[in-house]
Amino acid sequence: MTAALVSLAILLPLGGSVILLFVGKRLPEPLAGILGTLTVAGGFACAAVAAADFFTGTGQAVTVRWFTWMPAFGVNAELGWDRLSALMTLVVTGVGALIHLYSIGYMKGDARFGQFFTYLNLFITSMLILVLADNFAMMFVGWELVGLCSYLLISFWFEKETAAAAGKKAFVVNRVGDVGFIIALMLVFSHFGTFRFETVFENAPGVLTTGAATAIGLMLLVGAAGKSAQLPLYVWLPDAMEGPTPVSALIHAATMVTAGVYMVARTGAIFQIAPVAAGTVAVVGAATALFAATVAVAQTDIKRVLAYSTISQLGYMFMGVGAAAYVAGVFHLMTHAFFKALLFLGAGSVIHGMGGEQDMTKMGGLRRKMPATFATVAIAWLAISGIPPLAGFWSKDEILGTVFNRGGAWTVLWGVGVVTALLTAFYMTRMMWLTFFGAPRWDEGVHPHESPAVMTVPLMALAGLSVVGGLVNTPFRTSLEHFLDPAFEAVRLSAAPTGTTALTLAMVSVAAALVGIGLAAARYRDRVPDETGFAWRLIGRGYYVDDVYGQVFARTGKLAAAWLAFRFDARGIDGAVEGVGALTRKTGGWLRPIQTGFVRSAAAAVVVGAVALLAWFLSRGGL
Amino acid sequence: MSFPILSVIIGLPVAGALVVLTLRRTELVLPVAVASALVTFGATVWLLVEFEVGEAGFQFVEQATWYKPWGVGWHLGVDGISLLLVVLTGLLFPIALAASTSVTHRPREYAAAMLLLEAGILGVFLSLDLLVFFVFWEVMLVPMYFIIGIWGGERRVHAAVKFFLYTALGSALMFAGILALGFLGGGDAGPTFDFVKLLDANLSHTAQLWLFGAFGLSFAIKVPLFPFHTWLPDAHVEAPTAGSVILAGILLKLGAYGLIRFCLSLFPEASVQLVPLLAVLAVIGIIYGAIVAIVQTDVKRLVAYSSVSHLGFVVLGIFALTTQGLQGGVLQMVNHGLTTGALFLLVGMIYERRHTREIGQFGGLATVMPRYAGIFLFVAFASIGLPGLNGFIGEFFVLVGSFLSLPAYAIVAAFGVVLAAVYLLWAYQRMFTGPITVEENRGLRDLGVRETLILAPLIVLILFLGIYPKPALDRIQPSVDQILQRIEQTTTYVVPDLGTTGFEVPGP
Amino acid sequence: MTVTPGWYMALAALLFVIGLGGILLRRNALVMFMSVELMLNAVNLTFIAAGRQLATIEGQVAVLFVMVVAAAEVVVGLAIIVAVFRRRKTASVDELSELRG
Amino acid sequence: MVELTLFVIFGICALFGALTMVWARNPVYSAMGLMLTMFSMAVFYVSNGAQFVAVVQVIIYAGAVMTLFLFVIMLIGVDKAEDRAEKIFLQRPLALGLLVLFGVGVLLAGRHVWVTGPAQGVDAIDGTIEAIGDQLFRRWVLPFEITALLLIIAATGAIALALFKNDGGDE
Amino acid sequence: MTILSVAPEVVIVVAIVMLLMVDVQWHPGHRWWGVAAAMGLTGATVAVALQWSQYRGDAGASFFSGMIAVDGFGAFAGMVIFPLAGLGLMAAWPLVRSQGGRGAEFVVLTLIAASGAHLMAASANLVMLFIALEVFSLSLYVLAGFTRERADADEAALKYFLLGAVASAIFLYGIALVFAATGTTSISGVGAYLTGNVLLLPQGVLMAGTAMLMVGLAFKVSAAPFHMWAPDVYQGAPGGITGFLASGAKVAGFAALARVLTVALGDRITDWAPAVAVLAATSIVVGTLLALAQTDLKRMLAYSSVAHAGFILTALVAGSSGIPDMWFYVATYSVQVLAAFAVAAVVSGPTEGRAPLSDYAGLSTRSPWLAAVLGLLMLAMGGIPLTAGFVGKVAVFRSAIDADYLWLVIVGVIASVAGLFFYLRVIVLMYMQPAGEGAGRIGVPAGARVVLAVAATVTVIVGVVPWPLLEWLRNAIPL
Repeated sequence: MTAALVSLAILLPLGGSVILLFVGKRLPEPLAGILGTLTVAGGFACAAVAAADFFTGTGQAVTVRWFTWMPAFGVNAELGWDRLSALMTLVVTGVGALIHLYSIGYMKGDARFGQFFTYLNLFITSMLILVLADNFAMMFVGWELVGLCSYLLISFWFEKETAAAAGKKAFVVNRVGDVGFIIALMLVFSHFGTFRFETVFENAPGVLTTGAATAIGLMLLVGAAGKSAQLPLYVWLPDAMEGPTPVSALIHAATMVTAGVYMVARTGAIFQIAPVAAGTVAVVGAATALFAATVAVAQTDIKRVLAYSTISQLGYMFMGVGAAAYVAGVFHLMTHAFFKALLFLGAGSVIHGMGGEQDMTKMGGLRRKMPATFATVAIAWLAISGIPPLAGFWSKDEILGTVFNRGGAWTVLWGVGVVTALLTAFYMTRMMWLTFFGAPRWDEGVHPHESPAVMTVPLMALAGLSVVGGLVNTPFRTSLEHFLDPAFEAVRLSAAPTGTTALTLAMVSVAAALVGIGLAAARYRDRVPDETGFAWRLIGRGYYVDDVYGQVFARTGKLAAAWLAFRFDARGIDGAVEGVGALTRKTGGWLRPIQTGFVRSAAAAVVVGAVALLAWFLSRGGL
Repeated sequence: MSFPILSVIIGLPVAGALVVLTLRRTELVLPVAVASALVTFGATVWLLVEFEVGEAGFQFVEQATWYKPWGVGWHLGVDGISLLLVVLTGLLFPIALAASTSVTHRPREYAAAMLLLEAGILGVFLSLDLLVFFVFWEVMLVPMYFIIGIWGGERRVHAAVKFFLYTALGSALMFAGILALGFLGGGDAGPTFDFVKLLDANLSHTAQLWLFGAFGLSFAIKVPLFPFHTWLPDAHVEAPTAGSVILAGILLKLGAYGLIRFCLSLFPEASVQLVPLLAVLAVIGIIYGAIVAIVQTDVKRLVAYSSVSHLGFVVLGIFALTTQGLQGGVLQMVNHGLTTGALFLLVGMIYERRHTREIGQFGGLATVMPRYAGIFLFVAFASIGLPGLNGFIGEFFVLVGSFLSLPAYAIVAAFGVVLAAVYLLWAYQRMFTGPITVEENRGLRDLGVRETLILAPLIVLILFLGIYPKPALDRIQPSVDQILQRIEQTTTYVVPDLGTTGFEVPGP
Repeated sequence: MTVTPGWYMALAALLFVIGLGGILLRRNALVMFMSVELMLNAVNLTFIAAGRQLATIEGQVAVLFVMVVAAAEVVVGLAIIVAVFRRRKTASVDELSELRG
Repeated sequence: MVELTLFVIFGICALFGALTMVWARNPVYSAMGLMLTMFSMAVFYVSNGAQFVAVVQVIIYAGAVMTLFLFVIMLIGVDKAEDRAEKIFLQRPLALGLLVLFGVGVLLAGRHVWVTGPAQGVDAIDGTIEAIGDQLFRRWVLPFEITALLLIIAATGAIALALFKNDGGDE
Repeated sequence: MTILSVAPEVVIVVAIVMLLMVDVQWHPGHRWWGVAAAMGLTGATVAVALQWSQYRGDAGASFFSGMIAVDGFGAFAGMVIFPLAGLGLMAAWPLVRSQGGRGAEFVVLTLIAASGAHLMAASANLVMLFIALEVFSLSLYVLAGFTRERADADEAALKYFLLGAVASAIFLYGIALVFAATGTTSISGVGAYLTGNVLLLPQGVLMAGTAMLMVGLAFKVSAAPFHMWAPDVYQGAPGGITGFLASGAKVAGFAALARVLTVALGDRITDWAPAVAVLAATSIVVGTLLALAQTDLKRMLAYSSVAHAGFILTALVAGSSGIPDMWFYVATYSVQVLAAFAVAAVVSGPTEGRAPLSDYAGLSTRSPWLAAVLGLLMLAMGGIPLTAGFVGKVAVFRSAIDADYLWLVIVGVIASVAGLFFYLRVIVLMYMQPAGEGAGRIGVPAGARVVLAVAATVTVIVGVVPWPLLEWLRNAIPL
């Protein structure tokens, strides 16, 4: 029963996708969207029913076996249904369904409406494969397929060159990370002879040396950094905002980008043996969090703010899972899915209302025009800033607390986290003020209006989740931790602090948030300050990291490739090949003059031959 | 002896060619040729169906001695390694022929050449007598030479001659090698060219090395392995669409097939010893082909270089000498045949419309030709190795399989995966996305029913093998394992053990 | 001192070489042809001298055949030379070098 | 002793004739030199017991053949003296070198012994007409008949090549 | 049976006499010549076939006091040569007709050359061999210069004649020295002497004689460096007869060479095999390289025939065990080369000497069958499988490897690839380039059609199913 439901959860969106692929063009507009939404919602329903046992506490992990996939690796197409994957499935399908719904409104009138839902449904399928995989190979399949969908959806408006380029960039950068993942897979297989999570995790302590575990862990981190846009592979995510906003919400905020976090959590058993790798995860996460938060401060494009914010928040999650606070990491993943999706959808609503305008300096004062959007986004703003009792507070606080609790050098990471929290509050507030408060700075001809209900209803649903989502795991009531415990059986979790420490830390982070909000509110309350100085430009362009990459990899790489192709290959190798041919022919030409045409030369040649033969034969005897 | 199905498979295209040549009405030529190729395909499918899964040895064996003093005879057989390639050949030919409607110059000769080419290729895959194998190997060059040289592009003559001579140079040494092997392997009983008998030949280490060199060079040129690849882009660019499809889809596999069938089986010691060399060349090919592909401005050239890269994977897999690597190598041959075949078909279709293959001449095609763009992207992703599509399975097997024995190479090779995405997606971006920049492109019509139908079988197989490769792998595995067993028995090589010992990765 | 057949054969060798020299050094077709005749004569002398030592008359028979052959050769050769001369008014073979390379 | 004398005298004559033939600029002198050599040969034949061959040599060779040569020389012009300039690069040094090597080679080959075959009989051979005829029409009858073909060739060949009818010449 | 031993020659002579006498008396013209020649050649072929049926294998015997050998070897040579002469005449028929009354002489000379060639293969005595060689060569000299319309033919004839005369003088000197060294001129006698006696005396004269015998025969088969006459002669000689010139010389020359080397000097194989190998390699390389640079089809074919001489010599390094392989190659190659020159005669004209390659551009449109056959022949000469050329190469290389001459095989295979270049060039011209302005369709004379059909059939059938011929040769030809 469970098996069927789990399979159905994947197959429903897949079926929707396939149907839409073939008939999507012929379906009238909302129908395609409705079909897409319903299949995902159906998937959610199935997952919810299947997960019900887990909630009641009676559920057991189930393996859903489809078929033998790659015999030589002992890999089957199998789904592993346990608490962690169940939670992820619910988040993915739940948030996914809401965003699908939202998209019906957002994509209204688009020429390829049906196609959009095809891709979106395919994405849900892929994401479910990722989270439900019960072995590394299957996970890699999902991992890649979400990358594909991300590519397709970022460059959905491919007529725009920047969109097409952004899609490609996302895929390619992800692939760089994938190399790490692949290497990790190779290491896993060579050590265990299998890809099955269960076998690997059970035997990891016995089989893996610290070195091997570290290698696997670091390689997994490379993969995760690609997918989850961590340093140094984060560059694709800001560009990915070229995609339609629901896509940004679904893929580049709520679900896909968190796959890296999920993976680290999933493979906790390996990181456990490799403290160095785990530490690296945390450090990368912290660095990314801080780095992206600073960059977010100077963005003027509303979606880019959110993009950097996402990178930053993902950094938090990495910090959490790196510190073995897996529950906290996943918790933050979940809450972040709610409020960041909400933020994106809200931003989408704003952009929709502003007729496609994304520059915050040309907004302002929208709260009156778009009250529902404003209200919901404000909730998300507070949630992400870490204001209790909204969702973001609880999860962020748990991560920071756990990190702090580990003591030693981890305390530094905690510090970074707090500073980031401050910055987060600052830039989010900046965004709020620039967008919704102050005087309108709209371009002429822009008439902001509230979005239709099909868009605002998901906003409201997400707002609700952002409010209550944090309550599933508070220091007072750790139900999520209990829920997930069986999934992390093999892993030793870091504990969150308790008592006064916990309280103090919470107060520190709330204080940081309030300071951030205060500073930003003060700065942006009644004006748009001039932010064109060098420092602003520097961080506004993300410290020119992307430009440096462009120069180093794209430009130099292209030059090098051109040299290889048109010099080395065409002249060098092929030149040698053609040269041998030409030389042979030329040798023939050089020999021609010997053939003088004179009888006496020919006679001389005969005598030469005769003398040579004579010499040879005489040398064989008779002398 | 049971029904000589293998001889029939080789004979059918020949008969088809003869029939085609006698046709008086030009418009019948292509249908008849396609029909003939389809009948051949049917026969190969029958082979596939009747093939005993799980058997490692040769099946459907036909054997007859032709000339005892030379030890030469008609010996055919098919095993898991050749089976899929035979079916692939059977599949691609009708498709390539059906896609040849634009050939109006000497259509009879064209169709006949294609069918003879098919016979030659099938002969190469099926022969178990080295001399006969060599006959097919060489004979195949002739129709291909004509196909490029007569029905090709502007610099067709140069390309055709280069193709012919380069490959002939390789095979010349193999020819000497085959003769020498026949004598060395035959011993006192007189020479023999029977592959199965030669398996028992007790070749000295030096002899193995030399023979491996002679065979290997020939195969390396055919594959083509870096740095013997430069004939390939030229040949591809100039060849007509069907020629490119066959060239990339099947002809290149012959080299890899030869490496498995002959080099690994007959010269195990040399193979084991030369693994580093071959693996280095394969890895260089993977990376180099991909990098060079990035900057190509001609789509066909780009795909040609991508073949260099992909075939590098195949060779790496083969010389990993692990069951996964070898299986991956064989499967990747099939995969590459399907995807690259499809890519060349697609390029041909656009070429028929626009008479150019310059990437710069396109841009924004997805707007006017959505179906074309979609299929192109689909195939491109298969080529990139996206899971769920066939390319992934092959690459995955190769990479993980080769990591077991050649970890460093596998890691470098893994970067080829990134580069594949770069060159294909960049090409896609330049051709299909953005605004339409060239006016002529505005009126292009999307793929028609015929063209879609031509591509459909490839697409279906790309998906099928990507999702459920087991049927293919089940047939490959026993034969591959047998080869590995042989290597283990005759050399000191041991296939790396999985899971128990592992190997040390230096820790921090 | 007795003259052995070897002496004749050595002399024949010298004559043969001189004949060969005529071929290589002269360019008058007739003289070249005469050189060939000289070479044949040298061979004949070899045959006869060897035949004497071997106490067989076969050498002499061979010489007779060589003479017949030489006669036929002379006829054909001179015919060719005459034909060439008729066209070109020269007997210098060096001028017959249009076919080359 | 007689033979030695003959050998020395006619050996010198033969060499002189041969060299003259090669050396002379005028083909007539060459022909004369060759004739001298041929006569000397005839003498050697006699000293080697080949009387009949010697006769044939004088009559057919030195007589008929050389006459034919002279005819042709006359036909194509006696005045065509060759100049001694050599057009062909390296021909002369090459030729001389080769000749020396060739000669030295052959002489070296016979340095120890010229005739190594077993003697066929015990008696000194006597090249009389009878002896030769006996051989010619018994043992060597087939080659003898085949020479007929040579004569056909000579006849038809000469006609084909040198017989210029009115339409044949294109002067 | 004594009469059977010379039956081919008798038949030919009868035919010649009939031809000439009837011609002189009634002037019946070329039809009669054809009939007479056909009768003569058919009769001769039948005669050698009879010889084959009775004397092949171990049944070989010699007649006329050891002057002529009747065995599988000689009979097979005849079975190649006489039909070859027939084909040569068919290809040359337009040439014959163009010569007016002189045509009769042309036919006669061809017939004589054929019997001379057969005698070369069948001679069991070195003097006999010399006479046969002269019979053969003298007729060819005349044939090469037969047309008087062109200066090229003169040049070809004179060159051929002078060089041929020198070579045969050297060859004759070799006979004399071998005679001195062994006391006999019988080929088998020499062999018997060398194997049957303990040789105490220095063998210098024998060795010198061997060298010169090889010079003479290597000249005939145009092995480098004795090849320099071949291109000039083949290019200058009238198109119609060049094929016979080239193919006949190969057949007769190799027959004689093989017989002398293996029967007379078989005991000395360790002495001559390396020399033959070097000759072979030189010929292959020189022939191939020079052919690469040619712009004239006939000249190119001439150089390619030099290379092929090298390939055939390759078989001989194995001694008598290589002879069947040599014969296989010679027999198939001679048909190919004859037909290739026949194409040249059709395209460039039967009396023409030169055949510039540019004439062949677009030949496939001007005459599809001509182009197809020439293409096939080029592939066969290049050694592409399913043609006799490939099997021939397998055969000779197999022999060489058997004799441990791997290096020679490697030289051979690499050169054959280089050689493919110029064979392919002809195909490129014919199929991949347009015909020149005003080049119309080409009519193929009936004779040439027969030649091409036969050559194509032989090339393909023997290429696909060579086993009967190989088996046949192997059983019949041990010497």
